[in-house]
Amino acid sequence: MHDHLLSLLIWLPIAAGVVVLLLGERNIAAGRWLSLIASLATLALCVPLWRDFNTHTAAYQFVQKAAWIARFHAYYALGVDGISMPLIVLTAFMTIPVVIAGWRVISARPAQYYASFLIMEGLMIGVFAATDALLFYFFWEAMLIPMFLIIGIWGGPRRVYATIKFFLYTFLGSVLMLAALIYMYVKAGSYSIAAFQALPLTLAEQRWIFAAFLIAFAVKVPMWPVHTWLPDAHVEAPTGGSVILAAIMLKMGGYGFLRFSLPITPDACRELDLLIITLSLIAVIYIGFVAIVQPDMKKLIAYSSIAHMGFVTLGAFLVYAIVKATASTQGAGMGIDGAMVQMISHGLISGALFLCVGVLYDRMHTRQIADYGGVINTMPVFAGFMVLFALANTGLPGTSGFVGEFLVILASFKASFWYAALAAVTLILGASYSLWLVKRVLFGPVGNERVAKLNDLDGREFLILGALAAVVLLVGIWPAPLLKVMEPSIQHLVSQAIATKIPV
Amino acid sequence: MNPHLLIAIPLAPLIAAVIAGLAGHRIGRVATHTLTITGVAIACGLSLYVLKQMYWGGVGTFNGPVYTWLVSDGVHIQVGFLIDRLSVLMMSVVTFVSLCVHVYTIGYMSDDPGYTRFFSYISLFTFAMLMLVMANNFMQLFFGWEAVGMVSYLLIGFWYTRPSAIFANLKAFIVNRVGDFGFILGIAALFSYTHSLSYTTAFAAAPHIAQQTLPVFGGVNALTLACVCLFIGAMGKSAQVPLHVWLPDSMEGPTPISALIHAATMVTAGIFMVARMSPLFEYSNAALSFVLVIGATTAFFMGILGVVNNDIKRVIAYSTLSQLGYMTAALGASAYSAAIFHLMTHAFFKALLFLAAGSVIIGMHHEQDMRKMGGLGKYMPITAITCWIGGLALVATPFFSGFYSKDAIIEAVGLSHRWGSTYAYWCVLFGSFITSLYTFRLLFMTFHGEERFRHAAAAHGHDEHGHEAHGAHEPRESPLVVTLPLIALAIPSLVIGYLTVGTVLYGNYFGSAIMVRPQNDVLAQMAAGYHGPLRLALEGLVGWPFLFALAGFATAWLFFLRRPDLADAAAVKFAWLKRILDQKFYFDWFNEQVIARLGRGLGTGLWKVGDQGVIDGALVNGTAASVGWFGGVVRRVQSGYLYSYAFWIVIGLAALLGWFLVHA
Amino acid sequence: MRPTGEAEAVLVQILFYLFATLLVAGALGVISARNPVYSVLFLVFSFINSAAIWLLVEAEFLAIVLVLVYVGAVMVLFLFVVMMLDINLAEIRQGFTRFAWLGWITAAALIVEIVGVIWRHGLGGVDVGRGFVSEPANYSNTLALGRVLYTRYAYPFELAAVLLVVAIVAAIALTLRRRPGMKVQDVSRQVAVRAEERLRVVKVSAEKRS
Amino acid sequence: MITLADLLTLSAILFALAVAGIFLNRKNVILLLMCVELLLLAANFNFIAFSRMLGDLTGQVFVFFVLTVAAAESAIGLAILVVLFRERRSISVEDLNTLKG
Repeated sequence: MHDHLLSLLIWLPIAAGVVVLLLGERNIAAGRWLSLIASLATLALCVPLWRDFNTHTAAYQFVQKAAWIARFHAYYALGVDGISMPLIVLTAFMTIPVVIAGWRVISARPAQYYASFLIMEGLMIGVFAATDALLFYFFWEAMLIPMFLIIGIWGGPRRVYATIKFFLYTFLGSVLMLAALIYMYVKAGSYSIAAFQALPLTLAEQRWIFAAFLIAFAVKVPMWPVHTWLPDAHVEAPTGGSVILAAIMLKMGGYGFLRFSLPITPDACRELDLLIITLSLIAVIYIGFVAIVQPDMKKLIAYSSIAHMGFVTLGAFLVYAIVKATASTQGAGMGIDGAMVQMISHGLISGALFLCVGVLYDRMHTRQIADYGGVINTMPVFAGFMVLFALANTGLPGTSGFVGEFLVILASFKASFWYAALAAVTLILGASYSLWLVKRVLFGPVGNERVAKLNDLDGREFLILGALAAVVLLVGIWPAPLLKVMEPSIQHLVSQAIATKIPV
Repeated sequence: MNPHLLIAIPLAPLIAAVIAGLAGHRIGRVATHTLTITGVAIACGLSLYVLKQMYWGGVGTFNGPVYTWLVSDGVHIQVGFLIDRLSVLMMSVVTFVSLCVHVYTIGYMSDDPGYTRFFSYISLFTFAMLMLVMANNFMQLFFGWEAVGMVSYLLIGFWYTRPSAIFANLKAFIVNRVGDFGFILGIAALFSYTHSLSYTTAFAAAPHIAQQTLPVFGGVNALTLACVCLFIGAMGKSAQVPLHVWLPDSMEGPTPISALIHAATMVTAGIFMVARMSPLFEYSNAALSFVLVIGATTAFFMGILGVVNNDIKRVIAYSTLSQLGYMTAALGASAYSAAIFHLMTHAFFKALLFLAAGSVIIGMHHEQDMRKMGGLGKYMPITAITCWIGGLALVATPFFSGFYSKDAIIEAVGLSHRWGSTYAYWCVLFGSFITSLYTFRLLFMTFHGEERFRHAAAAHGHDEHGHEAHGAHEPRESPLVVTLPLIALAIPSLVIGYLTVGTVLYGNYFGSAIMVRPQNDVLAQMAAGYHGPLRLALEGLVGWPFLFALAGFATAWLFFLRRPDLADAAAVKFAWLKRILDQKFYFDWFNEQVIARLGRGLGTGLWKVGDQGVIDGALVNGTAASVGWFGGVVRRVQSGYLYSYAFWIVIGLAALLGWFLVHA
Repeated sequence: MRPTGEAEAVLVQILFYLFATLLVAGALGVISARNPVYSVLFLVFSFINSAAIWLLVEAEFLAIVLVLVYVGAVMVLFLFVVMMLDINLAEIRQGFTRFAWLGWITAAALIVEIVGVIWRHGLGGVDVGRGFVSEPANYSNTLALGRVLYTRYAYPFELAAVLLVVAIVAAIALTLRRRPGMKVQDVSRQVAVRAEERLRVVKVSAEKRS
Repeated sequence: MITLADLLTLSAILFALAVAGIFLNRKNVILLLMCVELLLLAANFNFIAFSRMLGDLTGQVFVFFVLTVAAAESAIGLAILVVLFRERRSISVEDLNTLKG
């Protein structure tokens, strides 16, 4: 079974999605249950994935390879290492709340809604599991389609603008990446990512490839200044769409940096790391300020996502500055560790926050902060969860939000005092926007008569928020298992990143 | 020492808090408070047991891990305990005060709908504070540091429907975060040199780090930078100028919280932390000077504000600020033991004062304005007596506990030769006059003189709390669950200084837990002249601080009891001064009008101009628009008329042929 | 009629120039006539001249096909359409001269260029100045063409036939006009009719006598 | 004696005139169709010339097919024209500027 575990993870949800689609809107009760069972089964498949994962090697595991497009030497090649495996588990985990969250809420074409999410789940797992660049690209692009449909069909009033912006932004980035992949294919004669990583490239080539990757991944992350699609997409997307977008899709940018940019173009990264670090710090501070003044809850969380993802890119590219400053790689792995944990944690927390907003939106049909106030009076249990997630969003120790930020700040001080100081500003800004939101939405006297009529969480909502809260706390209190899984791969990545690939 | 025993200390209140929080409304009020009080009592009992073991049983320092939090890049970050005489003293104080507050809460919060939630919070707080105190590494310290801040946030906003409360808790959290910003940088600075987060590694490396220079601000000493950064964290948590602004506002929380968190324990975390880091601070004179000046400034100027405030809890809050300033000044003078000693005595008498104030507030039906009190001593004798004990301890009356700690601080600061110590000495010395002034003002205005509540009640008729009209309603003494903790705290306020000064201050109680370099050791100089607590107190009767305190007593008596009209006249005469004091030196004004506005303005500006204007408007939609414009231009060629296409084809063909002819 | 010797060659050349001149004149007429009917007639004239020239170069079958099929069928169709449609000539002629200069310049440029290509650059080694060599006396162009058409090009020939059928069907389908309200027979429905569709037995209750 | 150049030149002139005709009669669909016929005729001249010159009958076969396609084309073109005229009472190209049905 282990030989096909990754294939199962990819194709089980896709097959279930197709079946749900075929069942059609008439059999939606069956479709819902099938979606739930399929997403649970996918998570169950992650159990052997995690349990039998060898934490002592950086090599790809659970590998599978079959001919795909012989003409282009492209293989259906799958495998996971410590960087991709936790992200796959995150994907499988986050799909379940999305399915449950849409249970009674989605009334228009629910079968298509569920099918989109299930298919997207499979494709996203495919992105993380592919070890062949063309296969990776296939999943990377295919994933856009369900998301495009989700925002475009079940989105808000400005959904068309948002979808087109989302699609064009991400597509622009990925075609450039495709050009880079093809270039390397021509040089290496294979689409294997490992072959790309081993391929010697001159500095000029690396610069071009790095630029192409940068645009592709920076849009996805998103980094300042190519971030403006995200708030629009989030605001217009339905709750489930926002959750997946924030929890998984943004992670692909970070994953791309770790899987492609650093190992494939290490010399270009060394040369241009200051650019990435500057953009990351701008994201942390600039976006932090912007988040404070947002009048729309989803926009606020979207901006906070950008700021948090700034830590991911910062942590990933600290390697060179640390080597430059201390002449040793001590601490470089910590930055990447921090970036990875931050990705996982942000997936959980932002997903949870979007679900919280969804809970409110389902009841009030508005996302404007000004329309709320004193929700805690009528929804105390919900308020408890939302305060927890907001605090996690501020990076409170004991929640998962702390771990990544802490590691990145520790590592960045090794690189430069100023990096650490600017990054640490997030402590203040994060608290400001998260808790000001909490103050205006949850606390205070009952804001208006609509708030006064709110009902607290039902069992379904309690279940998903409770599960997320448990995981957020677990990762915060005991992140060691997560780090243990990543460690060999990240050490290997550091060694790749500091090596030079310029042919002599 | 049995590590399981140590684990049980923080775990007992945590388990109680979790059960109370998740199931409190189901198991009921009695079960909730029984459970949480049991949890804290276990923690308190075990802490005292450990204290006994360490002091009399000769048990050495315990330093060991509990579990590995994570391993990153070869760095093992562990949750672990460092139990030495410093931390065990803190644990005992924290759990004892917490226990008193738990009991007191039964009475104070009896008619509050959030009863079980409250117990859950304070138990959780006890857990967090214990984690902070018991930490053996910076990660756990930071965890506890932030966790107590979070619980404080939740508790200040406990009455979440009050706009002032939710403003205050947000403010408290964000101001604390400003401090934490420095704190985490300090931790990162130490980490970058030691590649470890454990205390022992950092302490061992301190002399080495002191030799390093960081290339920031034109090159500063790495250890100084780290220590100043750490102290910025302490400034946030221990409310030192200019990060003190949250503490007076935090009085929006229920009074037990003010006693537990904002007087006795959490705000002293900063003091504890600096004392804990003494092996680091000792190697940086610059950092200690910074600590000294900040502490002395806080001690003097925040005390002044206590003189003009009329809210009974806020006066005590300013008093807390001032006393925290004293402790900080002691730290700056390398008199760490004095700071911790004052922390301990202060924890008892300040908690006592707050709980007494709470008792008054219950008696006055949630009236906090001292101008509407007066003469309450007759109606609330136990409260009045215990409050007097607390007040006398606060003004450092000889024989009372506060005397031993505060006089030591003043003397230590006076003996210090550090940069800024002269200024600090005058601040703390005059501070004792101010302390005395506001303390006796509070006591006189509350318990003595005219019974102003009768006018106030008559003028009010119905007050906003919706109680029945109580025009002639007289305050009544609070129930036993309230007065019992008062008495329990009054006893140590009275005697703990006398009993322990010889041990804690001059008896080298802390041993290796606190490190002082010989050239800085002012307490050792003082110890030379120490001949027992009785003699010390008798000497204190003629010392400058006590004379200043007497002057304060006389002034307060004159202005607030004998001739209240004089106070009003002075207020008119020195209106400008009063305005500055009423505005609390304009700190709040500056934060709200300048910093908060600037922040929001910056946010709006970046959003509207940067994001929507430049990036979206010019770049994103601008690209789209320019494509559209170009399309519009090119579209003219695409007229849709077949013949024009044909024209172009033919003209193109002709041109191509021409080119071919010329070039081929 | 096979010219032999010098005299015949000169005769052929004279005839070629005659027909060529007439052809060019006809073409000019096509493009410049004011009335489309004239244009069609000029076109017919041009086709006939072309057929004559093709005869001169011994492509007899195609020449005949051109006259029979083109002049006989297609041009008649053109004429038919032109005459049938009530075309507003004034509107059509409007702006006639607006791009005329461009047309003439382009035409002149094309002629110069093509002639330049033919004469100056040669055509891949083909001697453009070479005359046509006559076929032997017993040569039948039709027969030779038929041989290749029905053997090597049998499938394309079939395809061409299909294409023509499709064109016929398409042309009919396009121009077929259904007028609403026209009464037509539907034989199949008439045959398939059942009795109950024709006849309905209605039970009428007897009126009560008041 | 007719040379290859003669025929090719004639074809070029014919072709150019047809092009000019398209320019001149850009509004009249019928005339455009006729000009297209002229264009095809010019092309056929070339086919025949080369076929005869090179002794390869394929060129003539191709002319045959061209004629077939041209016939089909004019039949459809005229049919469209008739339909168009019915709809718009005009055969001006300017009325043909909407691709929408």
